[in-house]
Amino acid sequence: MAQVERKGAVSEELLREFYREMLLIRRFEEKVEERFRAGELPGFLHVAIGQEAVAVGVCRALQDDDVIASTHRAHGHTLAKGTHPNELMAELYGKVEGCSKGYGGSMHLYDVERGNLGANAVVGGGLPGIVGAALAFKFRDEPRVAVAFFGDGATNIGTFHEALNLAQLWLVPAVFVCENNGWAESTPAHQQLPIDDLSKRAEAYGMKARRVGGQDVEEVFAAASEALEHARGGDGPVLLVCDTFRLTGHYVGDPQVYRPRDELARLRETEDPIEKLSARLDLTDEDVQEIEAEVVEIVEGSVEFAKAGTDPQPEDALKNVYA
Amino acid sequence: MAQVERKGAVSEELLREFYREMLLIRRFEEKVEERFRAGELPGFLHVAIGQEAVAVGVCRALQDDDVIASTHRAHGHTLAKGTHPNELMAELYGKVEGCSKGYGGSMHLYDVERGNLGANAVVGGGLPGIVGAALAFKFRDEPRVAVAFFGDGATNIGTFHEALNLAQLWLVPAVFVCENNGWAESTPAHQQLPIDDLSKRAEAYGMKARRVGGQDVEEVFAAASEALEHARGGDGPVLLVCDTFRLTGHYVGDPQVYRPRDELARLRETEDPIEKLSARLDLTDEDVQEIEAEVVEIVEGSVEFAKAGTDPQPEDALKNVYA
Amino acid sequence: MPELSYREAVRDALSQAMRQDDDVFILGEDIAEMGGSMGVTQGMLDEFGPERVRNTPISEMAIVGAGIGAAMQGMRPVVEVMYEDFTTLAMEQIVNQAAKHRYMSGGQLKVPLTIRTQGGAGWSPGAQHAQQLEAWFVHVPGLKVVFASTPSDVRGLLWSSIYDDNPVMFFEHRTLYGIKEDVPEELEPIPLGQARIHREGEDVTVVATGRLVHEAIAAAGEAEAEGVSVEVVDPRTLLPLDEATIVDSVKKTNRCVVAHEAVTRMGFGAEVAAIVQHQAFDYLDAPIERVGSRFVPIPFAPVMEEWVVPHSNDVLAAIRQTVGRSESSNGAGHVE
Amino acid sequence: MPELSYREAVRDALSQAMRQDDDVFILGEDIAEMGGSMGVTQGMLDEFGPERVRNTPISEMAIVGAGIGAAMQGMRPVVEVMYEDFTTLAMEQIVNQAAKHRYMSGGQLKVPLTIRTQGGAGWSPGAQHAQQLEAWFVHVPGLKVVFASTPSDVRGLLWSSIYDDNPVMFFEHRTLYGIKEDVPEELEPIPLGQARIHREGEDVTVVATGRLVHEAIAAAGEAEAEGVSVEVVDPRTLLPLDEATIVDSVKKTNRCVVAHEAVTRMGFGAEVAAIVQHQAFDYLDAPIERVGSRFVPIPFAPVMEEWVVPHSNDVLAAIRQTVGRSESSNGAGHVE
Ligand SMILES: Cc1ncc(C[n+]2csc(CCOP(=O)(O)OP(=O)(O)O)c2C)c(N)n1
Ligand SMILES: Cc1ncc(C[n+]2csc(CCOP(=O)(O)OP(=O)(O)O)c2C)c(N)n1
Ligand SMILES: [Mg+2]
Ligand SMILES: [Mg+2]
Repeated sequence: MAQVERKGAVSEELLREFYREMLLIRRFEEKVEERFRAGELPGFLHVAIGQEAVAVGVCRALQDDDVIASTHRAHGHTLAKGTHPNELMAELYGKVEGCSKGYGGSMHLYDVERGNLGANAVVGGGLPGIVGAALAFKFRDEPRVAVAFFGDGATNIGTFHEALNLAQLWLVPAVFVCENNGWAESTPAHQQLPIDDLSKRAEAYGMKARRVGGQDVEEVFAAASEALEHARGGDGPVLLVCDTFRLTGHYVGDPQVYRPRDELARLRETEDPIEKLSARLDLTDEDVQEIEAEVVEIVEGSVEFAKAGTDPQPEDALKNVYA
Repeated sequence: MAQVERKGAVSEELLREFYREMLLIRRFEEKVEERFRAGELPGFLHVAIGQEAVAVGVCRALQDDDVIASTHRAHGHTLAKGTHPNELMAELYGKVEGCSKGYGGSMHLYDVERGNLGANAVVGGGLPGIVGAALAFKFRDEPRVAVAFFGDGATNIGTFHEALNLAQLWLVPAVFVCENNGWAESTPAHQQLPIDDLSKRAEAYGMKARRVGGQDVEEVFAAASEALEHARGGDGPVLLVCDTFRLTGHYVGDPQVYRPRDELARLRETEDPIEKLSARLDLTDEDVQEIEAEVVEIVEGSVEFAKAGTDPQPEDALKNVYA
Repeated sequence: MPELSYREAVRDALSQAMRQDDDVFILGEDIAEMGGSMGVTQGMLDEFGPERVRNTPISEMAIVGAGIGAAMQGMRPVVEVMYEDFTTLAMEQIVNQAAKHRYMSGGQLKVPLTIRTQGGAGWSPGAQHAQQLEAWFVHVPGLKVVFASTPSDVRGLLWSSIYDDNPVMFFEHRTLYGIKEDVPEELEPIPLGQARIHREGEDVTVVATGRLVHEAIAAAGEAEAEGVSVEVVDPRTLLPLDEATIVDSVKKTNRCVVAHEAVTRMGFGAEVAAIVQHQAFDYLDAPIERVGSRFVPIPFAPVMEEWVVPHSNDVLAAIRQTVGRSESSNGAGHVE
Repeated sequence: MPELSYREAVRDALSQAMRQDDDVFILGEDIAEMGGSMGVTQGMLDEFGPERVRNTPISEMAIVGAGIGAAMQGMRPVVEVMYEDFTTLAMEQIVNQAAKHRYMSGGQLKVPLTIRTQGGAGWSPGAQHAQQLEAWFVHVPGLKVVFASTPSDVRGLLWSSIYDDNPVMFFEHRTLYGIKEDVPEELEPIPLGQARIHREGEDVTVVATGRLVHEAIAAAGEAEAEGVSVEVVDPRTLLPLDEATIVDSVKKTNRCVVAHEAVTRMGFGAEVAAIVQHQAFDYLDAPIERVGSRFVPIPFAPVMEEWVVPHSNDVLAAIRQTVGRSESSNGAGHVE
């Protein structure tokens, strides 16, 4: 029964929470695009519009002391893992109040207290560290799981191969979540991946793998819960491939010259994970407006918070190099 | 018919040639062990005793202008690819007459004229280069194949993953020959490989793969011929896994404390590729003695040649850094 | 004389080489449809097609290695590593393979490979997209190392790198892509190993690379207003190094500043300082000053990033420091 | 005072740390049953078991990265990279991850990781098993770099590295494993960042690291016979560097030689030379001489290998060179 409850029917209430979180990510990312256009945000920014169901589905399946490593496309994961939008936005503005105190930026979001061990601007760079974190959990007999997010493009880098091999060999409690959006920057799948089904990559390690529709948060949540249980139970790591869509450019400002003109519009129509979820929920217009208003307020608040934040002193740059 | 001839029945004559070559490698390697114990050979030496059928089976299937990249365990490949034992032995003695002119040594054997692009002392180090060589052949529409040898241990390094992925993606004429001897130095398969069947690693790239008994030279030759034909025909690369046995230590002088005491004796009994081949051949005692004598003379000659060779001048070290 | 941006100058060298020579091709991440993350190869896919303008998976080791393999077959590949921070992934192939094949083979092989990469701070990319790592490669026998600072230099040097029979690490600086310069109508190859004197002067020699060449030129202008005449030398090729031009300059000026964006500690300036103090010992009227980034990873927040990396005022301060010492103090006691 | 070999001293530091502290464990290729390619960890599997003496696949990136991840969870892993030539495979993890996590997180994380590795020429391993690459890491803010030359140093420094809260690159030299020294009964931690004066002297300071410390001591003995008194300083920690001890020594002796096995160009000696000429400019009576390997990959043939790397006679020649200059020539003209 518990089994069914956990894996199968996600309660309407929980789904509403997912909805709210996904919408928060969406509105947050839209705000990032807007503030970037306004010239307020430094750095290289990659938003997760279209991929919200993966971030939320996976992170909501985590327990509080599980840890994650994220990627250059990190805002969604970071919010879903519990960092307050204020702290995230403040980081994007380079403020002391930011989740990385202004040292990291969009591609280096950390929130160690909440189990975010860092977004990584080097593709695949965070995967071995997740194996190590999971190894520490195993050493200490802690029922914790370490989770790595990464894109389809990252499955081509040697780090991916070595990390998954090691994880399986040592049967550490790790889950590898591939956000398979069919692109690595401008490079489409067929130019970088000689296979269609990325979950097959797990066979090289005898690793348990699962491939799910990443636009369906319920499906992601269920699969992630199962993967986490497997890993937490000592049965070894899991590769979870979530097929998803990048409903935006690679980076904020990307003219996407490489992308078929109509693809984006069509996908926005058919593959929006928030629309999909909303279609399944019994949301009244009032509900929708209420959630929307709440979320927008939070996002607006985060911009205010960030702008009112403190710029580091130049000399602060000398701190935090060594412990 | 040609098909059958090529793949199926290898003529008795050809098999005798294989026998002679395998025996040459064996006697050469034994001589290397002997000369090392006598304190004559500098450097780190790894002999291929037990793995002769892979070197000969693959290299005899090559065409003359195909190229190979080898490993730290390179003597067998080098001899099988046509380098004269004199030049190989001279290299091991660090002589100007050596196949790398004394600059390379056992782990860096080159013979570019004969298509040996170099042994590599970095595990996996030669694989990407083989992809590049194959790409050049493809660019130039040359019907040549580039072949990489490597061990089971090398399938765990990122270079392997990236190289195979790239090769398949670009459908270059390359063949990846894994000499699966169950050990990486002192590390047994179960401590480094979470799967049993290494040919499965090809599935991560959708690459054609074949696993064969590497102690049976006929089987290796047939499989290699097929793989080369596939690659040469433009159908893409092949992973060829040859299960074999290291009937000796990892390096010359290795006390093998890590290896079950009786394993080696037992394997030498049951898994000697030369014994296996000889059992299949109609060799008279006279034949055997004749071949033995011939091979021993060559090997002895190579030591004489090497010892009579020229030591480089110290200042020669300044040459060949830049073209 | 057409005017080219640094970006266009790189593209022009690549394109001209590819037009005249089938053996030249380029490979790298997102260099095709997108034209590279910095837009350097924009339009080249259309002209040369996807075989020769080859998009790759994210596999820095393999793409550098594939370049090595093709180069050993006599081609002249140009690999783009998107950020020099990612050369960290390809160090094995660059250092153990590309740099050593010729030597280990006793001269049987050549590796005419060019690895283009870019980096540097500016616009807050953060610690993993802003390093300046050229010094590492200067420590590797078998490699050549180029760091071009102007459109004409980058064009002529890239050409020579492509046609050099050795592996060349070719560094571009991200903030320079937009700068413009009149360049000769015909591409003029610039031999590797030749420094460029950007500005002659009498009192101090500033040896600068990459972005700091421009900061040094600016600082020289300001110093002139203070009555100090500065000679600005850009080695352009860091390996092999045109030691003669640098040393002769210092023998004339008796003072030396070395400036680059990389962190000072163990940076290229250390090598220059070590050479200059050795070869021009008796000519030096002041310690050689080094200008570089502070010894920290590049921080994200713009105020910190800006403060960490050197600018013309830092070069100027170093110039002042060297001329601030009276000549007579040399050898006669310690002046702090 | 027990006598320990350098090899035993490393093992002793590892074992003592593992005995007192569950958070310390070691991982690397062939470190378990075989005891490491250099026999350093022999016997440790028996004492500590396969979980804490962890054999790994050939995956330099992942094993360094796994060390990073475990370190971020508060463990104190010691990763062995079999040859420093293979650090080339792990540069990304070392440089972009280990060195930067603390900084990029604004101080939220610590990475108390030690990466032990060894290298150097000797016995003809060839170009890919003999490099000395320590200089690269000195260029990376966030790392510490140690290079120990004696049994007592290696023991005390390794202990401090394990208990340092930062990632430490810990270099051992292959030819030193057999050397012996009396060491204190109780392990005495040696603080990182403290140089050791091996021998006091008046006329020349030789700053040497790794194997060259021993060559320098030998050269100092020979120089003494010639009437030249040599002070030999081993920085031991290359980053952070004990500049004061070096500079004070040169201020006393007025002459300086820097010696290491790595190639001279862009080697650690360049940094020392740059610092010394800067901080002791007015004290220097002669150019700082650098001793290092010739600028070639390490060749195989013993006669070439031997000739390429520096020995005590090279240090002695450099000492002679510095004292061969008359003091009065300084500042008064050029002496070649
Ligand atoms: C090692 C490395 N190479 C190249 C890059 C540049 N880069 C940043 S994101 C990206 C594409 C990543 O694709 P994918 O992993 O599918 O993630 P997505 O952007 O689709 O979320 C590339 C090539 C990088 N950051 N790191
Ligand atoms: C990158 C790298 N790591 C470690 C080593 C040290 N090493 C040399 S051979 C070897 C084992 C190789 O095993 P395998 O690939 O199976 O080849 P085999 O020796 O069994 O023929 C190791 C770890 C190396 N040469 N290169
Ligand atoms: Mg993607
Ligand atoms: Mg093996």
